[in-house]
Amino acid sequence: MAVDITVKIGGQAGQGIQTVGDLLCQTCRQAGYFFLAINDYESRVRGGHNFFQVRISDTPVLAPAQEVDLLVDLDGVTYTQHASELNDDAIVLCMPEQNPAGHRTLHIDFTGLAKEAGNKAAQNTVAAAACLALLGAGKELCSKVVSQLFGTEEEKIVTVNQKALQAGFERVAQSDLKGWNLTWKEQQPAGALFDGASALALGAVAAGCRVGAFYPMSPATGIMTHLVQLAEHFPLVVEQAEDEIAAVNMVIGANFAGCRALTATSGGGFSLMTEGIGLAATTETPLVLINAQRPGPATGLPTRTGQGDLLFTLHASQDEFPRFVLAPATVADCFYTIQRAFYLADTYQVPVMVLVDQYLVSTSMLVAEKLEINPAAIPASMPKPPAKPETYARFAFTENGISPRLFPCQSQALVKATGNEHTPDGHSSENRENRIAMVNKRLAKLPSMKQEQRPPLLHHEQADWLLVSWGSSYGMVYEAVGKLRSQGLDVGLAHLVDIWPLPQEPLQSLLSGSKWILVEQNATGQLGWMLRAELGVEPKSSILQYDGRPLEVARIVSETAAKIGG
Amino acid sequence: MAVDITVKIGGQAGQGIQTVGDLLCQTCRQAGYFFLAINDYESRVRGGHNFFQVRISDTPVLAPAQEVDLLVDLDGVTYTQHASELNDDAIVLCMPEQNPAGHRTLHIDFTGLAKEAGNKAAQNTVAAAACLALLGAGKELCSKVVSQLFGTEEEKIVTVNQKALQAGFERVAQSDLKGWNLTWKEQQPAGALFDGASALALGAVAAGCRVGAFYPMSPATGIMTHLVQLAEHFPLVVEQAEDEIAAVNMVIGANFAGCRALTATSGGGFSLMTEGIGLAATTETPLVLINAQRPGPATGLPTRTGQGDLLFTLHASQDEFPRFVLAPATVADCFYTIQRAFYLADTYQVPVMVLVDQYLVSTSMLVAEKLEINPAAIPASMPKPPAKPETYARFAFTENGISPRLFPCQSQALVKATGNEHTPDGHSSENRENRIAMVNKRLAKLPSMKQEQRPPLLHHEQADWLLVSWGSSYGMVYEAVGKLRSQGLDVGLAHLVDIWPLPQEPLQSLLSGSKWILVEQNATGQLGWMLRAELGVEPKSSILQYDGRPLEVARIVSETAAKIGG
Amino acid sequence: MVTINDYTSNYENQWCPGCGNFGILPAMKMAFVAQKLAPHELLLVSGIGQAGKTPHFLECNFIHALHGRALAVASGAKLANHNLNVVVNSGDGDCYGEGGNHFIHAIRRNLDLTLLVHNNQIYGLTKGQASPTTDKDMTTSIQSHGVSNRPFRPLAVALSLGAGFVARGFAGQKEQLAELIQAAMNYRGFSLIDILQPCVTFNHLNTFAWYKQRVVDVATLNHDARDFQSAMQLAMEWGERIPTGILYQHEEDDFTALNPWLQQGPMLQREYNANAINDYIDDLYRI
Amino acid sequence: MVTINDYTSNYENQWCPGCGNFGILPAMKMAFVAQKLAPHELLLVSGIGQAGKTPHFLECNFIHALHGRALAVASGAKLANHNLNVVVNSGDGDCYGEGGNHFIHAIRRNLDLTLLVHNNQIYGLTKGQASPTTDKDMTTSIQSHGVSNRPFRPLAVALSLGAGFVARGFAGQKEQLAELIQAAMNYRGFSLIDILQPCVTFNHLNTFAWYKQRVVDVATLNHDARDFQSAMQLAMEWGERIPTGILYQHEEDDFTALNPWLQQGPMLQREYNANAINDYIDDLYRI
Ligand SMILES: Cc1ncc(C[n+]2csc(CCOP(=O)(O)OP(=O)(O)O)c2C)c(N)n1
Ligand SMILES: Cc1ncc(C[n+]2csc(CCOP(=O)(O)OP(=O)(O)O)c2C)c(N)n1
Ligand code: SF4
Ligand code: SF4
Ligand SMILES: [Mg+2]
Ligand SMILES: [Mg+2]
Repeated sequence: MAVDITVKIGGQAGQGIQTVGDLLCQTCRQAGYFFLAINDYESRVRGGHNFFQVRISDTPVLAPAQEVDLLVDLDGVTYTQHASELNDDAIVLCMPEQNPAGHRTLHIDFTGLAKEAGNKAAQNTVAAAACLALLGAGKELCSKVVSQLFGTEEEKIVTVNQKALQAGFERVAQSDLKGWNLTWKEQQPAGALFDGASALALGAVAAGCRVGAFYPMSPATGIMTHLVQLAEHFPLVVEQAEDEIAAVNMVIGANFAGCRALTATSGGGFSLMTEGIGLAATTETPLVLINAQRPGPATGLPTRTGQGDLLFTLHASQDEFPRFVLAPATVADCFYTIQRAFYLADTYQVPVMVLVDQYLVSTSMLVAEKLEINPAAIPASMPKPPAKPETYARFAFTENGISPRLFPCQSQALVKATGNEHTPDGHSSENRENRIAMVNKRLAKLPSMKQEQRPPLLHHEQADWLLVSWGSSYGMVYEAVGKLRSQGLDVGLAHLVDIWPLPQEPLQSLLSGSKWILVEQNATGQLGWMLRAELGVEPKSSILQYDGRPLEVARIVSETAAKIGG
Repeated sequence: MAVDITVKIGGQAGQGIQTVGDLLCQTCRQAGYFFLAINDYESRVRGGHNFFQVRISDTPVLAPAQEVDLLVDLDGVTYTQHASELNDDAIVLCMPEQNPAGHRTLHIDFTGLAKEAGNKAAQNTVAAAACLALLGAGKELCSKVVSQLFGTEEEKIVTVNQKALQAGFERVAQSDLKGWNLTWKEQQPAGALFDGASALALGAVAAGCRVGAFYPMSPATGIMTHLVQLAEHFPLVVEQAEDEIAAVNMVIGANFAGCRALTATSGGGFSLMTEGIGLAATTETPLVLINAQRPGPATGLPTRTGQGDLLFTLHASQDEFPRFVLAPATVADCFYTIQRAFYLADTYQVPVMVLVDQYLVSTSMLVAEKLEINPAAIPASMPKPPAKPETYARFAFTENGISPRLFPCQSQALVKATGNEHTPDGHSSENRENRIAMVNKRLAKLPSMKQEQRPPLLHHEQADWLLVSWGSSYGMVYEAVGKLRSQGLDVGLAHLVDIWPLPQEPLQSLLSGSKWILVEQNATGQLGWMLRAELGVEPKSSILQYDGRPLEVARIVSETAAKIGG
Repeated sequence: MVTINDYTSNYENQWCPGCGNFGILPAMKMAFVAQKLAPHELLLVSGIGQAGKTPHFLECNFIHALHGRALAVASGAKLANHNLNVVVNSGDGDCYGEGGNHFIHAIRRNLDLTLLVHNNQIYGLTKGQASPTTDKDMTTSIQSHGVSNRPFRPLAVALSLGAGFVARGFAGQKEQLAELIQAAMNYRGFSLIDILQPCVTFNHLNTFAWYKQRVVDVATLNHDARDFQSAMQLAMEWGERIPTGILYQHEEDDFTALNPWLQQGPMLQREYNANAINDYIDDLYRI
Repeated sequence: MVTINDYTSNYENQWCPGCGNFGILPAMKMAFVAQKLAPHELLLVSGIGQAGKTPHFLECNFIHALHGRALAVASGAKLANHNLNVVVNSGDGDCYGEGGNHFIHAIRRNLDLTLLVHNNQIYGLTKGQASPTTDKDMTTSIQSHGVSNRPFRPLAVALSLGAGFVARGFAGQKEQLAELIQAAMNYRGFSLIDILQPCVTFNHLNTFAWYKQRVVDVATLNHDARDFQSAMQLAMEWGERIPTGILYQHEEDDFTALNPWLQQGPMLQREYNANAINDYIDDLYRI
């Protein structure tokens, strides 16, 4: 039978439930399993209620499940808050004083056992061990993983955690609970562990990114933290700026000087960067900017997820200019999309905005496919300056709107640029004809930019009904379509990844021909608005989730079924 | 015969051509004429080429003309640059060394005569006098106006300018040029002189605005300069902030404390304010923000005009919330729109963005109608706090989404607010159901907000073809429609002033029923995009001007005629 | 009579156990009570960060605004109603990082505000990146080879900007801090108290013990708070000894006193006068 | 050999006749020539304002960026290629107003940049509003009752932030200014020259004559530029006497020297190594 088990561990911030997750994920990986794990946390450092939820499977998984098979309550409130999510035969691990009536229960004195092992903090390892034991994992494999995970710490810490592991296994052995009999043979892992943040950072390095500048902002900070780690291995300088305005302008300066550079932000930080986007646009300096969405308005829900910035990102900054807006669909796609972002920014000399969200950047999963450098995204060296350097004009008019770009001080040709409207040689100009020509020059890039765009990801696109979605929700919507079809409903999927500029086909034909339902993580259906404006097509209905939590497969399934009368 | 004469005076920045304009306008006003004057200037303080162009008429005028009847060249390049705009029987006033072949010419040694009068700077008065003499004005009236205009200066300056006036009149008398025989009887003026900036500032005062905060930015600065002047007469404090971020947050603080407050900006300044807009939105603090558009991207053309920020303004700031976007049609409408902006901001506790542009704020004209205080816009006093102050909840759920708003420290009831998602009592909350309810509460205001919106200004809306436009271009498009109709073409007008939220009717029926042409001052047809998204309607064609100059009536007429095959 | 209990909030405190902020909160309450201010007579304005959450944990009027912008919001509130008692809670990142420009110009503007900077020398809420005040060479997840930027000396910068009330407190010394807050609130003009606030979770260098070892009250140093040069010298000190207390105090007209528009009373209390407006408009239509 | 003529721009100068900027422009050229830098070896970065237009009026590489953001753009360029010779032209509004936060933190970051602030004590390009350095009580169209904010003392603020090269020049003394610019460019780290620049159109208080009467070269004052206290005292002076010259100079490792990532050479020159990346990725797929 197919393996598909979801384990949820709830605890307070600062309690270290991430350790439970790491142990589970690493053990799964070394036994050849696939998994996808989400983190749910509040905007605080200690206390409150957080959880870590991992779905384990023997085939690739792209979405979290809504039903929980094994629940670990480390904070005394997890069970109460999540009881409704439990499967009928679920098992609850909780402290002795709790009473999850009606569910198979194993009482574990997590802290007591941890203290006996030598350190209260090892309660996480106790919990992980109990989970793994119930899942049927061998203690030997688990013990190896513990050594690896704590390997960089002092000897004593490893010993304590090994003891805690032992205690967790023993507690399960003492009970008469029947868990799951998965096969736990140590074997070549089915892939590598990534979250969106690490995939984005690695992708940036693969694209030859040399400079990162940012200001801390959840959920974008992780991208830069990963970049800092990569800086130990690759030529890369990452600077924490004084604010987001500095960050985006630093990245523009770095790109102007000739290095690929990256910034990442969210919410208010993105708002503060909008002016800089316009500077990049009019000086035709490449700019790659990741907007990791979180719910707003204003500070909103800083640690949660949403897709509320689509229309803002399309139009951010005064006046008009061409830009790319890309929204990767999966963790692996983050790696590829950011490489394309650098390629597109350099090729078209325009801002490229990558729209991800808290769900995508902080979801970790086993990526089965081997990530490969995109050769097209490897930075080219500076083009040869003209034989007569004095003839060089940074903004020369060309048919496709793209002018030859040189770097300052790298040749005799002078590079002049300004955020004012300017003549081809880069000097400010108030001239009317020049203004019209420069606007036209910039916009002339659009047709070829459209050619670059990936079509939407399509599945059963000839179905009676289509779900239409974008970005990080791919895994959920894809799974929902599978479930709907298995219920006998003829539902397909058109999922947008390259949002802007939007090529007319195949969407135009697909969406004017069939009935479709919009699935988005915002309250007003922004993609729908854009599709109406661009293609004149109209959804029959929409499924909108805007509670800051990852989109739910079960909900898409039930709402779609209700809407199409299935 | 109807009077419709256009005088254009070109000169360098710092030369003072504004004085010529003031003399012409004031004299016209005191003789009962109407006029509309535009200013064209570069982003520099001295030199370059600027012009002032005034259209004089015996009936109200709402648009500049493209054909010039009387051209004054004070800088030696005006004639060359504007020769093509001259009417066949136009007169050119220029310096002796110039030779405007093919036009009726009067050579005047402006500076020589001014020096004789006592000061080189009085060349402007010489030029104005010559214009007025050619227009047939009496010297007595002109002399009175000179005394009034220079009345606040030293005695000597008045004398010099009176002499310069005399010299200008004499120069014309010596020539045998036949000018225009207008009637110049001193009489009750047909109205008051306003430009968009002064109308906005006065309207803010009429709405009880008490605080202004801004950072200098063309073309918005004039609004605040006028507000400073009004502060001599009305209770009002205007503070120059350190940057636009401070300005918008100050205005939010002032509104939160209970005072109506205003900020105005443009371009990059508006970009920097976007985060603050979200804070106003989520704390449901009223916010009135004027975005005086100028061409971008980035610094663009700082002193010129455009309508490039429509879609940005609709979506500025992360995530979603209700907002108003209003775009006054005329100088007088600025006065009324800003009053409504304050009324709407307070009533719905949402951000209100007023979209004007350089053309509208700096165009001065005779406003015939008497401007009246809008009684609905007079600020109400703070509502009574609940009998039990501890029951007060700033963000209480209500059917229409509007919660009772109190001011801090003005009663026993505590006012608590945060830019984080929050519970009804104003404390941060991560709760899922609360999040959904709060988003719904905010968006619940939209239906009643729509009810507030003024329908588009309609003229001959049953015509075969409609022009569809918005904001400051009203005068030009209106005049174009008149001209097209007099050419026998059945063209009407639907001009939007209240842009967002957009009520479906009457536009939906009008625009799906008839053929229509979009007229906008941007390159991509932003209003058209919005109308497609909102109403599913499609223009047959568009007339887009994006050169930074005021929209041209002649161009609308000829392009429309060409498009509809007239 | 106002009591400490009046300031008790029912809202769950979200700081880490042991956090230095637990020293600042009671000092604030003590000061407010000593000032005889009831919760409804006080407006707290804060930015985003652990410090920015402070107003939730007291019972009073507040606006918990954007990261870095608390001073701007507070300034606007004072322009509207200069009778308000406004205290601002900010963090070292909030105030000296993102909000650095408002810090500079709020000092120049000299509105009658009291600014409390919870200076834990770290970005707490975003989990431990360096702030402008982080000591050189400290390593973090971002500054993996140690901080190289010169540390920001808030008191010295404030002095160089002409600030009239410049003080330092320590979360470990509630009584002194409460007194400083009172003095700052009594001061007419902009007052700054930079508060040493241990972050037990992310700053393992500048701990309670570290600070305790170093703080010395300027009262014990024979320092005259009217002496700018001496204040500047103390303000630049950081290391073996960290001076606390009022380093500098200087009386001077504040914004309101200098502003003719505010002389007839707070804007909030100024009546709407339709007649005056109508008269003004009428005049514009005459010659 | 590089000559002054190499720096002649064909682009029409847009400043007002008599503007103090006409003293700064030749001083820059003199310094660049003395440094033996050809136009293509120099990158000018500027903000928006009259000062921000400077690069157009010289012949060299430039990016005329956003209002207030020149230092951030310049910093980015240096991160990418620390071999670049970067000089920044900013205004008092641009640098101390809109750009105040970048000013603070650029000093802390200590990249090897030279900042020239054309300080005309006014917003020139936007036609005469007060800037952070406008003297108290001066009236403008906005400050109709006179400036009430405390004037910003850039040199004092820079010193309080630990700046290692702090100087003042005067547009009316080209030779001194050219030497200061050279010294600043030779200094390894962040260098500030605040330049007194008369605005003949909007500032009728701080005129050429006004400055001329007041400037004194610190060289004549028996001042030791290594003495922080004395430098701070001079930096706070404003009125009867305005000190010019190098007020403070102090050698210290700059950003690049302290940054391990930059030790192997400028980022721009670091080769792309596909093998290293592939090996790294391969490793991630192993246990
Ligand atoms: C515009 C913006 N940028 C970044 C953030 C993310 N952010 C929240 S708190 C914080 C820093 C907090 O540090 P500090 O001000 O020192 O407060 P502490 O948590 O240490 O008390 C940051 C960067 C934000 N909310 N808004
Ligand atoms: C974000 C933004 N805000 C405001 C402006 C408008 N602006 C242009 S120049 C300037 C001030 C110029 O003053 P300063 O920096 O002192 O330069 P100066 O013209 O005096 O040399 C301002 C406010 C702008 N371009 N961008
Ligand atoms: S992270 Fe630090 S500052 Fe924040 S609550 Fe915890 S101990 Fe306090
Ligand atoms: S306005 Fe002042 S600073 Fe600007 S160019 Fe003219 S004189 Fe120079
Ligand atoms: Mg902090
Ligand atoms: Mg200036």
